[in-house]
Amino acid sequence: MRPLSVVVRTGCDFFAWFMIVFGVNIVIHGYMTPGGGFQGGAIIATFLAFLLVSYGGKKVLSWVNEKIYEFLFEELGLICFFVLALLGIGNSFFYNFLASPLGAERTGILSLISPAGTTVFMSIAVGIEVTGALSLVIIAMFRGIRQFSVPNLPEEEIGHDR
Amino acid sequence: MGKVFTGFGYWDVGAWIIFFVVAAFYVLWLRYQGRSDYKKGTEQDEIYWSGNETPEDGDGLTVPASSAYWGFRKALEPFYDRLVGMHTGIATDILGFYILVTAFMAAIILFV
Amino acid sequence: MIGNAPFFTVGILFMMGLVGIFMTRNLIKIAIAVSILGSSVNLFLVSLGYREGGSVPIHFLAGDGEIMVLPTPQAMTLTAIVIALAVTALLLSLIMLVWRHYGTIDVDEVRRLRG
Amino acid sequence: MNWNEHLPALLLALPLLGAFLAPLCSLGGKTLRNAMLVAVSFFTLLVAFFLWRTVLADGIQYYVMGGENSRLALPSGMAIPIRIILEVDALSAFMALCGAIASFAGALFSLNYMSRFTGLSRFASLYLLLTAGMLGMMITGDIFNFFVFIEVSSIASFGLIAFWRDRPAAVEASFKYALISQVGSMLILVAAGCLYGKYNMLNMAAIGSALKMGAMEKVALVFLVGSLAMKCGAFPMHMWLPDGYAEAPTGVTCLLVAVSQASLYGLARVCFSVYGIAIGSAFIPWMIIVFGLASMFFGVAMAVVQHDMKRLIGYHSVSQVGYMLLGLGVGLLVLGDPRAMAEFGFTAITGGLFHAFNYTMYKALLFLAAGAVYYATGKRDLNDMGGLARRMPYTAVMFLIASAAISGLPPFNGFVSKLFIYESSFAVHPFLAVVALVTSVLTLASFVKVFQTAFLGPEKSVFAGVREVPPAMLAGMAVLTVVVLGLTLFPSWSIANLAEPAARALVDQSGYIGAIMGGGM
Repeated sequence: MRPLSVVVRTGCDFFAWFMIVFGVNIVIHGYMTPGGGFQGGAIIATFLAFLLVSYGGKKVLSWVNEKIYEFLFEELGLICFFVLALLGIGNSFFYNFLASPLGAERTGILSLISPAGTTVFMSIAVGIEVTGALSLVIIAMFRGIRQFSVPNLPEEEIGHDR
Repeated sequence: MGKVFTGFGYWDVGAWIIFFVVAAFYVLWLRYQGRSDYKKGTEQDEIYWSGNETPEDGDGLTVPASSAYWGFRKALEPFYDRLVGMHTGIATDILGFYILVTAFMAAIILFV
Repeated sequence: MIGNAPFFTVGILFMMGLVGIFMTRNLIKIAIAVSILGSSVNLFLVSLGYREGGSVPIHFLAGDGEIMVLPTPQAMTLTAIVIALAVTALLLSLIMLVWRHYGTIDVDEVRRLRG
Repeated sequence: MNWNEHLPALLLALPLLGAFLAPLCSLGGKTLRNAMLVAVSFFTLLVAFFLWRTVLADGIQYYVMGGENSRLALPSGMAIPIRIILEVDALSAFMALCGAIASFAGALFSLNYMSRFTGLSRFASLYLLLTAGMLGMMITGDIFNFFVFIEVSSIASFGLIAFWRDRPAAVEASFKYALISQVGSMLILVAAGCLYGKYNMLNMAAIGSALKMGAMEKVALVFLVGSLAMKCGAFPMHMWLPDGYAEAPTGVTCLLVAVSQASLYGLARVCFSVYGIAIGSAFIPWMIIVFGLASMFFGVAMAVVQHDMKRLIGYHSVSQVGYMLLGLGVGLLVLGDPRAMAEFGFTAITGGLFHAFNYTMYKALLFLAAGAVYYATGKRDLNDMGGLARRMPYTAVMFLIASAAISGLPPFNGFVSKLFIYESSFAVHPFLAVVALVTSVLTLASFVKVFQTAFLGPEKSVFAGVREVPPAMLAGMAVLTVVVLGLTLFPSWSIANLAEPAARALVDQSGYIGAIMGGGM
């Protein structure tokens, strides 16, 4: 598989980090805007796709540490989601105990959080989880391609297009 | 143990089990009668392989499963060829049967 | 009549997806046809919630409009899209494994399990 | 805040939590992960048992997910329930109990069975996700939530069927199941969309109370019945089932048997509780009866000529599902007229449901025994098996009990439920009972073939080194054998406490609706 041209690779390399910022923005404002945990997580996961385009499989697969995606992102997201759902068990499973009806006065710590209550934190937890899950999917499917086709990648980089 | 009324008759497990126990005792008693001149471990235990020598490993003796009901399979040859032929194993055929059945049901229920 | 326009599109897309599965022998095209089917069902779900002159179903963004579009079909479509992504990723990975084991992705040749 | 109130939510939360924690536990080593898998499935079984007892004691339990309190189905000033409500009546609790038993036996079995393979943290999490999806399908009261749980259990079963990804057959079986299951789920989503579009309600009880038969309802009914019958393995759409069951690891197949029971429950719930008497023309009941008859006869006709052990048992599950479809179809046919219902309709439904419970138990036991033979001898083809009874006595005895139960030999539980189905389908039309009897004879024929070729017969030198399977696998099989023998020895208790309340709950549509809509039926 011939690598893309230099312009594309440097562009991707440059934009990779901004995708994370854009994705996190969508996740954070998820409870109000049409975005949310899943869409934001999917955008953050494109960070890895950009790196694969700009640096090629060998370098990225040796650099990336799947344990981080699996435990720091997926497990953390899932357990936060589950604990948030469990905290409201007093009333019922998945009860939104931080929310308040429209226009109600919110005092103290509650005034910092939006009236949407736990849906804010749940969409962030889903965002974290989906980031880890989709990054693992990208790595697994990329590794699936390379497993049996020997890449005829030239070792050094040529400055111009071929 | 329990009598179950099945709308038309009764079903009682206890009666069946007692019947099987009595039948088992009767069969075992019959088998115990046996022929007195039989001695264990002698050449009387040899398998009679209709004259020629018995294959010593079990492989030669067992009836393979594929020929267990060869008569049934041969007798219903036309039925089985069509039935096994229907199971082609192609993914789109499997899906095709499902779509055909759903379309048939929708057509009948909507237009009849 | 124009109100039913989205439902005609759903019908056409659904037929395209369904016929697409049977017209092709390439497994990847079958996976694409299945995702077309999925997107047509998503369009069907979203267009269910439409209300004449309705506005965004979020309270303080909706402004003073009394009628709001129904939010439930949008949530249903969101879940259906998430599920469609998971199933498509799994189908494509299975096709990769079929290619590795069978050396072909022709649907008529992948039939060791038959009878 | 007594725990009885939160049992339905706990029944789903436990396996889900187990699935999330599986990778973490596998960090702590193999024994911790195995212990977690068995512990979570055992506690799920306990919760299912307590839920069943609570439902028997004080009627339908419903649980509003996320409501002020878990019993507030209609918040003040609302005419229709808006949140996702788990509604557990006697039928859901009955099916959840039988699913949880199969899941616990499968978990016990796959401890040793899977010990030689890698990637077992993924296996444990997918296994518990499949259990959570199956139990969710059985107790949810919301039609879109039912679709979500069908997808959760389908995607988990795609992954588990293709778990041994270096076996080409497993990958092919999983792809075929994934293709047909995804198209079926899209049709279920269209049906849910149709019902939501017409009534703006997603709760099954609410739809059931407002339902009047029209074109949209007919389309929704056909799509639901078609795709749920496909996921149960009804005849023309069954071809994925023997492949999927034969290629999956045996512990998973034991659970897949219960998952197909969950879609049978879904079919019964849609036909009886959502549509009920409003089903109008007798076309759908006769269609289910025809599915039953075709699955019965053609399933066992295919099974008799198979010579791969697990594929043979897979085809038998197609034919056994035919019995249950026949029982439910006969019950649905006469749901309208009370005299026929009292005479044989109710017996048919009780027989169908009791057969569902028996079937899950002895079919899971058959698959586990076939897996034990595969684990010990490494062979699946019946042609090169023989004389295993001497080396594997326990597996042989349990396989004998299970095959006697499946072929309906008198003292066993299979016979009791088949007797119910024979007598009630005979009253509708003698031909139905004739097909059922012929199928039972062919089932006995094929299991005599399997037992004779695999276990009896002379000793084979190639199996000299075969030893009995490790204790965890025997424990898994023993759990199911105890349940099968329990059902055999105490049929009157099990029918009075298990099958009859479930049948009454299924027939009593107004009770199901009244629990949610506040008795407004």
